[in-house]
Amino acid sequence: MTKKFVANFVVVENKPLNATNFLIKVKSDSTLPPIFPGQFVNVEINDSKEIFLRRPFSIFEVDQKENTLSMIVKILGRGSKKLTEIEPGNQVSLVYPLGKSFTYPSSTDKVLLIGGGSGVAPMLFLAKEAGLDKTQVDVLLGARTKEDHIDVEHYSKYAQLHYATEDGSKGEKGFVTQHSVFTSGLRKYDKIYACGPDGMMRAIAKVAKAEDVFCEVSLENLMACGFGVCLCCIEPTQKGNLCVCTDGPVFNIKDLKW
Amino acid sequence: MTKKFVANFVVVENKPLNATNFLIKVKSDSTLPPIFPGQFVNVEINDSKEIFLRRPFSIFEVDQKENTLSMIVKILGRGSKKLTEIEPGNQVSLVYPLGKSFTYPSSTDKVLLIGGGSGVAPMLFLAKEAGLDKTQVDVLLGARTKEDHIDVEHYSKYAQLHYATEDGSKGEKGFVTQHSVFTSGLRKYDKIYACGPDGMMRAIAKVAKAEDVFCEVSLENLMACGFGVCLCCIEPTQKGNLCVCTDGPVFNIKDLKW
Amino acid sequence: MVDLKVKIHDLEFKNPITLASGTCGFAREMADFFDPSIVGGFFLKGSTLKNRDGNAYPRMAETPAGMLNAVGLQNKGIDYFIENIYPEIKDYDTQLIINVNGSTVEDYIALTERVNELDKIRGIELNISCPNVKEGGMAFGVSCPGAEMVTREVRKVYDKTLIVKLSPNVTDISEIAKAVERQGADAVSLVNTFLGMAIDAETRKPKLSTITGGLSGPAIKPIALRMVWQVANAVKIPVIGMGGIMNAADAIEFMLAGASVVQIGTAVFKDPLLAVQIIKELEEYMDRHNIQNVNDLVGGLQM
Amino acid sequence: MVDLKVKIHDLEFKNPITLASGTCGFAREMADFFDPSIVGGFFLKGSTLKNRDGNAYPRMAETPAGMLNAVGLQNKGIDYFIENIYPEIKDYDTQLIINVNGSTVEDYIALTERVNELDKIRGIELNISCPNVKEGGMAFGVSCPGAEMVTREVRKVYDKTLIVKLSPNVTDISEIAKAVERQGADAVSLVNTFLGMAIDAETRKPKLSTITGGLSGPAIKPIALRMVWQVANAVKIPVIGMGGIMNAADAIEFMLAGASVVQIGTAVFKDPLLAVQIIKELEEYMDRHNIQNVNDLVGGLQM
Ligand SMILES: Cc1cc2nc3c(=O)[nH]c(=O)nc-3n(C[C@H](O)[C@H](O)[C@H](O)COP(=O)(O)OP(=O)(O)OC[C@H]3O[C@@H](n4cnc5c(N)ncnc54)[C@H](O)[C@@H]3O)c2cc1C
Ligand SMILES: Cc1cc2nc3c(=O)[nH]c(=O)nc-3n(C[C@H](O)[C@H](O)[C@H](O)COP(=O)(O)OP(=O)(O)OC[C@H]3O[C@@H](n4cnc5c(N)ncnc54)[C@H](O)[C@@H]3O)c2cc1C
Ligand SMILES: Cc1cc2nc3c(=O)[nH]c(=O)nc-3n(C[C@H](O)[C@H](O)[C@H](O)COP(=O)(O)O)c2cc1C
Ligand SMILES: Cc1cc2nc3c(=O)[nH]c(=O)nc-3n(C[C@H](O)[C@H](O)[C@H](O)COP(=O)(O)O)c2cc1C
Ligand code: FES
Ligand code: FES
Repeated sequence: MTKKFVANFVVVENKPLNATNFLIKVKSDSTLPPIFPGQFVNVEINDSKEIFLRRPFSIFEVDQKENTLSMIVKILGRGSKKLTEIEPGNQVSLVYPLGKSFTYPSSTDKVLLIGGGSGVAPMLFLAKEAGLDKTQVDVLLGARTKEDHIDVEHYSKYAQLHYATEDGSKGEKGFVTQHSVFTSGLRKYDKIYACGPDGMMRAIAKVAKAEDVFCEVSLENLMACGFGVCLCCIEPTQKGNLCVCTDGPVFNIKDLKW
Repeated sequence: MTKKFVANFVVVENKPLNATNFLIKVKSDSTLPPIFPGQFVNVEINDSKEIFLRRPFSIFEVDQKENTLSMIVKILGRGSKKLTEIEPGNQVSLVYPLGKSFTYPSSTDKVLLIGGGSGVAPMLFLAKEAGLDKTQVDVLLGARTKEDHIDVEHYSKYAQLHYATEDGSKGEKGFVTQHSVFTSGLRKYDKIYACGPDGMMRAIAKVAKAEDVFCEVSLENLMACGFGVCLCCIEPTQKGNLCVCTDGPVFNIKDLKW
Repeated sequence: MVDLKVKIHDLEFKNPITLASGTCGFAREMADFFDPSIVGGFFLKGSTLKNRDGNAYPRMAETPAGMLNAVGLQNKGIDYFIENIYPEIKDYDTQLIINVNGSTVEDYIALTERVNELDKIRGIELNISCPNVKEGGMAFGVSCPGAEMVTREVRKVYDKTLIVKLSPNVTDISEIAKAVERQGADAVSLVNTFLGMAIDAETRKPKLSTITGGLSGPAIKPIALRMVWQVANAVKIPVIGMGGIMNAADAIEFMLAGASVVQIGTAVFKDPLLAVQIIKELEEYMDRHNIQNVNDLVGGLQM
Repeated sequence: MVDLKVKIHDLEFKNPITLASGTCGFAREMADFFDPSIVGGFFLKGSTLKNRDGNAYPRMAETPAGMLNAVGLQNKGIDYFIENIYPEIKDYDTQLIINVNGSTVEDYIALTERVNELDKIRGIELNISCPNVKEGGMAFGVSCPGAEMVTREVRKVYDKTLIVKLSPNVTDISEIAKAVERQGADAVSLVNTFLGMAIDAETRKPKLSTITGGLSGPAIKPIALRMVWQVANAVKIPVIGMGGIMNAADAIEFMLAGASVVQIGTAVFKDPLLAVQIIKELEEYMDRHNIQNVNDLVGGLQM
């Protein structure tokens, strides 16, 4: 049992990162509880006739001094679109903090973090929070083209950044699983973390499993509540159907049926 | 059969007239059809989870050169509230022009126009459009207090303005039907027009009937469509149940069952 | 160019987008907004044998994503229609279907016989499902024997296209559909409104003069869609689907579930031009999905 | 201070605001948000005799002002509940009612007998209305004989408060309510979800793995309210009302229609603190309307 909250935040920043991704930073007027990489918030979409339920987004950055947290929102459908139109000064209601976080690496671990699409957010959060030297941390980001990548250069103080694009316009050409960092063998890593499209995570999991490397992935699926009561967000696992919102979203690939 | 339209207008002005009334002016990018006093528009309320149907508002002023029309919106419930929050530059969809207009006075008529609450709008529109000399037109406006009256002094070029307030803070004290213009006998008028709260109009109609003076009132009730297909907006009349939206909103009191 | 033509028994629709009974008046009200020949057809406002004043005001209440109505089949009776309205609309180049209502089987029969005289009305929609009045026949519409009886008797006197409109206020709508199919209905249309209620918490009074009324609009769409799907799987006659259609995607969903024709109802109140817009978007959808003939969409749900 | 206490047979509720089955987990999930002793009670997630994995993903679809679910009574079975969950929640100072589901009468009886052992569970809600699985008993819930039979048999083995949860997917819900009243039910609760369906027009596939699912949320409120009103007028036992309650006004409307207790369901997903808020606003409403005892609201619709 961890205390969870429903609260109004004020939007303090909403800036486009590229054509479809926005960084939205919100501020609370009270102290935030501890929040860990992998956890998410469930956001109420204001003033939309079409949207009934909240929408879940991973937490990207937290500033415990400023009581702010931010998320990277990719426009997928109606709710995410509407959310990216919110203006600074407006209020937004969050249910938070939700879900289990990634297992933190130990201080001597070498880790690989792989992010695709909006899965970049929790990977960068983890890179920053892991407390490791940047030489211990490889971050591999995949996207379709240069334009689909967002600018994360300032994370180079926490990690070594690698890029893959399907058209070769930034970093190596191909999927993340074709990137030299990935293909040169996963055994050199103590822990691998991934967040992104299902197909990407499955491909990563397959290799990690074959090479027997610890690997956690963060799943996304359709959620109604986000806190474990509706049982809509299930993932079939070795332990039966588990809720992505409370038993996850982070899962060790050993537990999945992939 | 008159052509009716569904079109997006741009809000060009939204200004508070007092604590609860707002003047909202909207502009079309094409020529407006002829519009007459007593007619109304059915407005879509944007971005509100709670509101499903449009909301009807009388047309207050029309500028055929600028392709603008305006309405006076009083905050009554959720829809009117939301509408008064709309910002200039935003779009709003109108179905228009709806309903029958007042019978125009003939050029020698002496007329009395009585408005209460948001019923002021069509009365002032009629005063302006009637094409009479201001000496032929008495406009009597009622409200609870001075603060509830809106500033209409610029209409003194079309009519002689008289005020009633329940607390006596502006004009004569009491209801419009207690005002000297009204109590000094209605027979001096050829036509009386009224728009306002039901009780006010019924009180006026009673006297007008007794004194056998031509009298038209503009009714408000709950509408779903606004153009005569749903049959929700009925008023029981001597001719059976009639639709306020198409057979009205203007009715001769002789036809009503009041 | 995609082919939008659909046929329900003898009725040819130039496209499957029509307007629902009670929400498009007698078609001429819609002609103030658009050329009636654009749409597939109009299901005219419910008619009864004699003049009906309908229920007292208030007759409507807004609800979450929908509305309740308690109009109660206000209409001037079939004679008035024939003399005053029919001449004005009969030359619209589209299908005009009359919505027939009674409180006894004799009413339905008498009304049908009158309608039979009208050349340009090539089909009737037998409303056995209006929840707001006895004359709406819901007593017939919620039981199989009732539905069978009225369909059988009307069928005896009517050779043109007979569509029976079903009530959703039943345990098993496909049983009712099968019952009217057995008695010779050429098609079924569904759904009519759901019996609902609204209360004003502050005044503690019902919002409708009749306490209960009929719920329509997007709120009911998921239930209506399920019923259309169930009925389409249960009968061989064509199904006309409706209930909360607000846009082209909704209309397409009903067709995928098995509706050959769809009716736009309450949405017309919000956007009188919606049917015209949906026809355009349906064509675009078919282009995008490489569907030549709209009949290929019907029942095309992939499982 | 207003008096919010209500009694349903032997069950004392400190206030009439409770949480609906399947939308508040096993109460402990809600304890992450608020002190469980604040609310009147929790209707726990539907339990079956044995472990059930539930239906395949996807299990939910958003709809206009509502949602469809096809969870399919996923739960670890009654033994797991008794051993692992009950000890953790049994000392919550509120009513805990277990929601009992079976596919046969024997299942219902066996489950009831197990529940009977639990001191702190003083009532059961017999779910004969889950539309998503056979084990949800909807086969019982949509016919009078079925509903009577299961109620009668369970009544024989259970002395504490027996609430029967009714399906709205029926022609006449008050008939079913009367049937279970005759067999000794202490109260009825309604409504469960409406059977609905959603299709993705672009992929042409159903949105739920099970094709159809249960519709809940504000969309269904007008129908649910009508049913509560009809049932409250048909039976003498107390009625527990639900279906789309989103705020205090909605809760009050259900009480005015005749519900002694209300359940908040889907709205909890949007606002886990809603029940707490509604209790506050209910008190304010009663103050404003000069109502001392909440029971005076029940059935207080003015006509
Ligand atoms: C734990 C978690 C963390 C997430 N973190 C982020 C994040 O950091 N940034 C981000 O941009 N997005 C994130 N998402 C995804 C985000 O929740 C969805 O993009 C959003 O809910 C889509 O809402 P919408 O209204 O825009 O789309 P809709 O209009 O509701 O749907 C558009 C289409 O996408 C499908 N869809 C919507 N959501 C999902 C989903 N979760 N899984 C599969 N299909 C879906 C719908 O079925 C539909 O076909 C996360 C999801 C989860 C569960
Ligand atoms: C022909 C016509 C012309 C109108 N002209 C104007 C105008 O110029 N300016 C203006 O401010 N208003 C005008 N109105 C009234 C306006 O339409 C309502 O105030 C508005 O629809 C209320 O919407 P809401 O969402 O704010 O209220 P809601 O939240 O929907 O309702 C609040 C309460 O008011 C009641 N209510 C709402 N509308 C009406 C109504 N029309 N009759 C009786 N009770 C009602 C509701 O039942 C509810 O109890 C006009 C109405 C009509 C029919
Ligand atoms: C105001 C109103 C009046 C209606 N009148 C009739 C009618 O006369 N005859 C009929 O068969 N259906 C009538 N209906 C039902 C509609 O034709 C349609 O079946 C129902 O509204 C569901 O579709 P929708 O959700 O698209 O509106 C009426 C509906 C409304 C809202
Ligand atoms: C996700 C979900 C799961 C549900 N599970 C159950 C259940 O296990 N047992 C039950 O009796 N009702 C169940 N219900 C029905 C609710 O208890 C309630 O009857 C219904 O949702 C209507 O109320 P609402 O509109 O307030 O949600 C469930 C509803 C939802 C949305
Ligand atoms: S979203 Fe409700 S249990 Fe996970
Ligand atoms: S509002 Fe529909 S007929 Fe008048």
